[in-house]
Amino acid sequence: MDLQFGPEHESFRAEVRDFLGANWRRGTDVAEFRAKGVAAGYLYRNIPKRFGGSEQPADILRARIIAEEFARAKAPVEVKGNGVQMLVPTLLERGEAWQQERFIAKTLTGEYKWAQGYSEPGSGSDLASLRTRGELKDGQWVINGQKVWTSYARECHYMFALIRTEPDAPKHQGISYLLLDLNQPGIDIRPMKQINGGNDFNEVFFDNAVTPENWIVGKRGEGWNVSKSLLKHERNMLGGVDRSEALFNSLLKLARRTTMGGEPAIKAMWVRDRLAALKAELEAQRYSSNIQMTRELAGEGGGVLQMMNKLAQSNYAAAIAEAANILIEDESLISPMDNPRPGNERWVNQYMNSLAAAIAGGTSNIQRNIIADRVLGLPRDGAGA
Amino acid sequence: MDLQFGPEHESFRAEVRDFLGANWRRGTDVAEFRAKGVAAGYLYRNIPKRFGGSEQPADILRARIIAEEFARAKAPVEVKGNGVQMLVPTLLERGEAWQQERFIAKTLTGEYKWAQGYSEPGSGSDLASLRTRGELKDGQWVINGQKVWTSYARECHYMFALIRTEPDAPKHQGISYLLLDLNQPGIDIRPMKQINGGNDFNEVFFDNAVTPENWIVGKRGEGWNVSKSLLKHERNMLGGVDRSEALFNSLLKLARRTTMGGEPAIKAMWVRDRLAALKAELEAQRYSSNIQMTRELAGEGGGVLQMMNKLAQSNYAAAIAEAANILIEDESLISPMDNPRPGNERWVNQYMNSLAAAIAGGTSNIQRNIIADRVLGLPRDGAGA
Amino acid sequence: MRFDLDEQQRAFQQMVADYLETECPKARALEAHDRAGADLAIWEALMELGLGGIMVPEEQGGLGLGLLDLAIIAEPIGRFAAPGPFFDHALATLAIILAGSEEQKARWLPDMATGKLRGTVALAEEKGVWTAENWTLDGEARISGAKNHVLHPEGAGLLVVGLKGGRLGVVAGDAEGLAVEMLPSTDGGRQIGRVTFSEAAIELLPRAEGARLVDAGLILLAADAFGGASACVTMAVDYAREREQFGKPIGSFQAVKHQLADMALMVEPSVGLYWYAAHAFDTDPSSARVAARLAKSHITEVYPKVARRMIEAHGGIGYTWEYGAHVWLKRALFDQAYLGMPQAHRARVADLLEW
Amino acid sequence: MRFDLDEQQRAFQQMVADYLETECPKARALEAHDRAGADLAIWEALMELGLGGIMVPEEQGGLGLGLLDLAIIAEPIGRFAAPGPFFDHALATLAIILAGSEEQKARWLPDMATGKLRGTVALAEEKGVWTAENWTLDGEARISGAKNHVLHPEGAGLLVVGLKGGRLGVVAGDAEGLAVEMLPSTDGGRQIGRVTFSEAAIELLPRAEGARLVDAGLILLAADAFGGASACVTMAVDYAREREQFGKPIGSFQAVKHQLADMALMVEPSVGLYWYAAHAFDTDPSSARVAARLAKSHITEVYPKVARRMIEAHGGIGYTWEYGAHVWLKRALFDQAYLGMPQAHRARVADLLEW
Repeated sequence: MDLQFGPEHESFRAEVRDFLGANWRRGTDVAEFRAKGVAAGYLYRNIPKRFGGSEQPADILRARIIAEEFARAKAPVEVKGNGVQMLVPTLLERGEAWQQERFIAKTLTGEYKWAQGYSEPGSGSDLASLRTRGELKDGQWVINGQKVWTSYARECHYMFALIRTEPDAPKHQGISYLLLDLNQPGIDIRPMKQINGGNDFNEVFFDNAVTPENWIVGKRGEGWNVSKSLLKHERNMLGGVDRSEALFNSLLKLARRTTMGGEPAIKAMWVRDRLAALKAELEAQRYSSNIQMTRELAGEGGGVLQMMNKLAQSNYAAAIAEAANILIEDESLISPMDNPRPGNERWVNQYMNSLAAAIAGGTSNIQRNIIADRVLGLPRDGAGA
Repeated sequence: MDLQFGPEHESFRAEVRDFLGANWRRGTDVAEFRAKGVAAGYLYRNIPKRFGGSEQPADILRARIIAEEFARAKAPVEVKGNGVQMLVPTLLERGEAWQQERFIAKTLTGEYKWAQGYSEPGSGSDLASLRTRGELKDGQWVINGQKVWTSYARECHYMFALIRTEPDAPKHQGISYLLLDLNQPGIDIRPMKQINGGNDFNEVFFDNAVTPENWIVGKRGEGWNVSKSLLKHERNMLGGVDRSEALFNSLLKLARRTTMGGEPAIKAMWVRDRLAALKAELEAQRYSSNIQMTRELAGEGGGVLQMMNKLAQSNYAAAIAEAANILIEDESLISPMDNPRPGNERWVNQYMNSLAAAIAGGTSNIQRNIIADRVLGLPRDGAGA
Repeated sequence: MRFDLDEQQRAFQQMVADYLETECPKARALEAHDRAGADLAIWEALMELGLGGIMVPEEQGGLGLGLLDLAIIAEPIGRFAAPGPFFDHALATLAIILAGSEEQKARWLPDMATGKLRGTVALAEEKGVWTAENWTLDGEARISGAKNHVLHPEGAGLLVVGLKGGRLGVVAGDAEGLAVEMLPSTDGGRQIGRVTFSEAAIELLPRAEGARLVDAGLILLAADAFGGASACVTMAVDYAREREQFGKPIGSFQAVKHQLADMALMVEPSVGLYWYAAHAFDTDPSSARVAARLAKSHITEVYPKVARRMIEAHGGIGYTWEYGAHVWLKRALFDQAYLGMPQAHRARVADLLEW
Repeated sequence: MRFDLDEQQRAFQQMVADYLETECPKARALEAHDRAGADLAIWEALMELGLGGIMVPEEQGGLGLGLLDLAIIAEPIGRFAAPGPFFDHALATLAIILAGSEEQKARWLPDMATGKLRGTVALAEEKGVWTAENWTLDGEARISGAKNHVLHPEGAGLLVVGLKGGRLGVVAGDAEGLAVEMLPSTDGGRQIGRVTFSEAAIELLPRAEGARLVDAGLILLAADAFGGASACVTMAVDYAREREQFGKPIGSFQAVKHQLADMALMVEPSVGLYWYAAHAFDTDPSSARVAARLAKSHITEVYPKVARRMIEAHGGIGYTWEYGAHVWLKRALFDQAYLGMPQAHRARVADLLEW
């Protein structure tokens, strides 16, 4: 076990720091800075140069160093969102040459923003039962139906979507992966308000919406498989320990700052006990993440632990929420919604958010199915809710 | 709501007290005392006089008063065990006249002791899959197979058992309810040691064991239904709050008596918090039991709450065990087994026993199935483990 | 012995439940979260049904019943998450009943029974300070200071204020020197404000029944919470029976069934806790102090847990504002925090039982 | 950066696991519960494999490796619930390594590395008093007093005794004035006695490394507990795949699957806690104090929970003595209580982190 970065990587770290010192300060033009970051080989490392990436050999340690140093300097990294994180890898793997040319570069710069069109009102955990239909008519797909849980759809230019194009095929084989322009009369986007008052999600209605015949990734009926690689990427995205660590640190601050019965909460034995227990869980997550990284570095794959990340993290967020709720006592009576500068009651929001974590990206029950089937090798029983 | 016993019942209580004062002191002959208790109408109240009962009209309040007063005087009540609690009600409901004559009276006095022969090694939660076979040959049943979890079989004279007599019928319809004499060469009883060192349970092996053709309760193939009423009785037996109350009181005593870090454990805030939480659960069980009693009194049936007793109580026993385990700290290192006068380490035994409660008489998962299906009316899915 | 509601109580409770089922469907409970300001209409209708007078003596136009009769009405109000000042008005009314002089009762109770005069209670001071023993505001004819988390103070005709030593006093809603700052409330069905008194005129109630008033409040919150928690079980079960995935209702998947069974087990057996506490309040006040705290701490701790699981059981739809499941989660947070957290009440139980 | 065992460590761990799979099947682990007296045979065999010398310096015939190398061996020993004095001998050996003079090392370590000389540790005093700061026994050449929960004291060649101020001393197993009272042990694989010293001769170790010795003990218990807890998951999973009810393996019922998934989630991600603590012990002792307590408190708290669930998952058979599942439950109770309960270590973590 060697928890230090080796000398080669430490000199790389120095190089990154120099670059940041020279090129980034608050107010720097972000697009220009990103272009320099690509040229230096720090951003879009796994993307070919011809599409605007820096095409570097895979090196998880360098990637982590870059992440650490950019975060320390508060410098912008890659554009966030479904386009860069989900569509681009898919196009690189499965897209036709013209699709790659047309979409990747502008997605990387943030010029094209993408919405994800997967979930439907009747298709949650059983995603493959989706019913939004696409029919090929006069050289274009005509699409009718509805998607839900579409994040930031109102700010997006395009959507990648799973659409049922082969209604007579078995359910997994009747789906195609289509790209489409959201700015057309056949599409109606309606925001969905969340229980915490936010409205990042949308419903998207398709009423004879259209997209060209060749805006399809993979062949007709292959959409389910095309999307599978995306789900894998998404699960990776959720693997880090940053969120849990931020939650723990906030809770610790809360316990230091707030009082219970006139005494600082942090001095109460049960608060200390709870915090130490949560600290242990946090460290367990951290080391698990380190083990996963090490194993990916060694080409062994993240393995068992990787499949547990999501559930461990959503359980953790719920445990933090519950502890905070006890600490803030009656401050939870005040809503943080529409409140520009909430005090401790901001934890009411986290209380709600921690539920979203348990629901989003596959419910906790789906995660348990995955652990039972893939990690423990228990016999499958057809399906699970 | 009226939590007092009415004047009629209070005078009944006085009468019971007088009876106990006159007839019971330590050392009194138990059989004689029981006979007097029957004659006075206090014991075996729901059993006809011709079988040795006192044949009283159903009166749950009187029954409770009797239970309370006998407990207070530490006087013996009805004989305990499967015979009185499970076989006798079954015989009264389904037995033939000669079976009732022959078996009931001597079971009530404790002269006949009965073992229950239900579970088999391959048939736990799926009891109806049992395989011990009975074949009718020359006017008697010839039985081969094995039963497990047979409590106190070595002290019993007879067994009531579920035996597969119709191998070609569907599984629930192929079972008969047979009575048999345990004292015969074809039966081998082997004690099963439990994890806490006790050995109340046994395996019973049948190697061409026999029983007369007419020692069957109900018709051939009706055994499953005959036993169903027993299961219902068993669940009733488990309904009281006495066990939970005794556990709570012991835990409270432990907390008063033991120290943690040099201070009385009961003075630690978290101990007080835990105890008060357990107290609330205990009271919830008590009131639920009172509600059930009231509703049975009103002929409404114990309903929803009744089906939750078992799981509530086994969860409670586990929660008590966990709390005690924390309080005794390193005293749990010492085994209470083979220790005639254990100290706090007796709680190690309770820690084990609380597991038995979760396993015995249908596992917790079976209880959850029952709640989901019968209380919540969720759609059945064929089966459940 | 009879440990159950009697026919009349059941009928009364059912009547309120039937009324609310029609008049306060989920959409109505949700509406209170959509717009600022108190929804008084349901409360007014409940007053017309006579619910303002349950505990008011007959000579002041009420029914002269006990807290149990009131609490079993609080249960369906919680079940339907009915918005409005039911709880605070009931508590203010009870304060007059418990602590007022005959003259004061005659002056206020008839109008409070009908809802013509609406009251509220001002109890909380610092963070976590709710109970009568800890109140610090004081004064004989005028008071100065502030009370937090006052329910529906705007438009209230009178405020019952908790004072030092567990005493209670009444400040008129339109008194000079009384200022209200409304705050956004987590539970949109219960509007909250901070009330400041600057030499405001106060009329004392002769009996120092503050502690007993808090006991009653705890029991009413426990009843509300029981109603809400059992509604959560029902909502989750109903959804699981309807919602299909993989070609069958999700309620037929064993894991879901067991989660729902565990929820039911958390909730159903706790009904007796609030019944008993209310009964003890009516018949044996000294034992009610513990019973009220056991009921409030247990049931209001269960309620948010069950509400969370209910939302989880719905998947994404449960997380949408429009679906309205969050109304119960937020009411659960309210019931849990109002009048003090479970931990505080359990600590008090341990003291009262002389552990 | 590399957060994982290296090839050599994996091979070493695997070698021990393979050995124990053959030599310490469940029946053997159970045997220790069936008869009084320590099962030394497995320990002796492990010593022959060289496991006594892992941390012993090369000049005294050992491998000169770190606590991480020792802890990853403690894991399979816990997994197979191997009975015997592995833990106590390892700790006694480490005490000499950490605190002994060169002469003392040369005198004792070569024989301890081979197992020819067996050591144990005497640390506990009053109920719950385990840590070096709280030891009260004292003396320069002779000591009087008692130590509780001494592992396998009968036949031990030397006892390392924890003294006031975190100092350590060595009492010969056959010293005059040393009396052993054996007590029935919950974990039959670890025999326990109370040791009384009456003016017994003691030889002090020059460095007061008691606190560090306890850190190492916590880490070794955490490793044992991780091995045991993961064995519980495996046993439950294996049983669920084999056992059929209603015509299919119970492991295909979704509720059972989810219970097993939750068990796995409780256990698997905690491996890094003990790795890191052991690594910190070897490379950055000051940070090991916290890490050791996080590992011990977390993993040994999970272990009994998982062991209970494992037995429950077996139904009745799990409750039989002969099946042997209880061996892990009892070992779990041992690992949790020995050297102090999770609560005590978490309280210390809070202090150390200056919360």
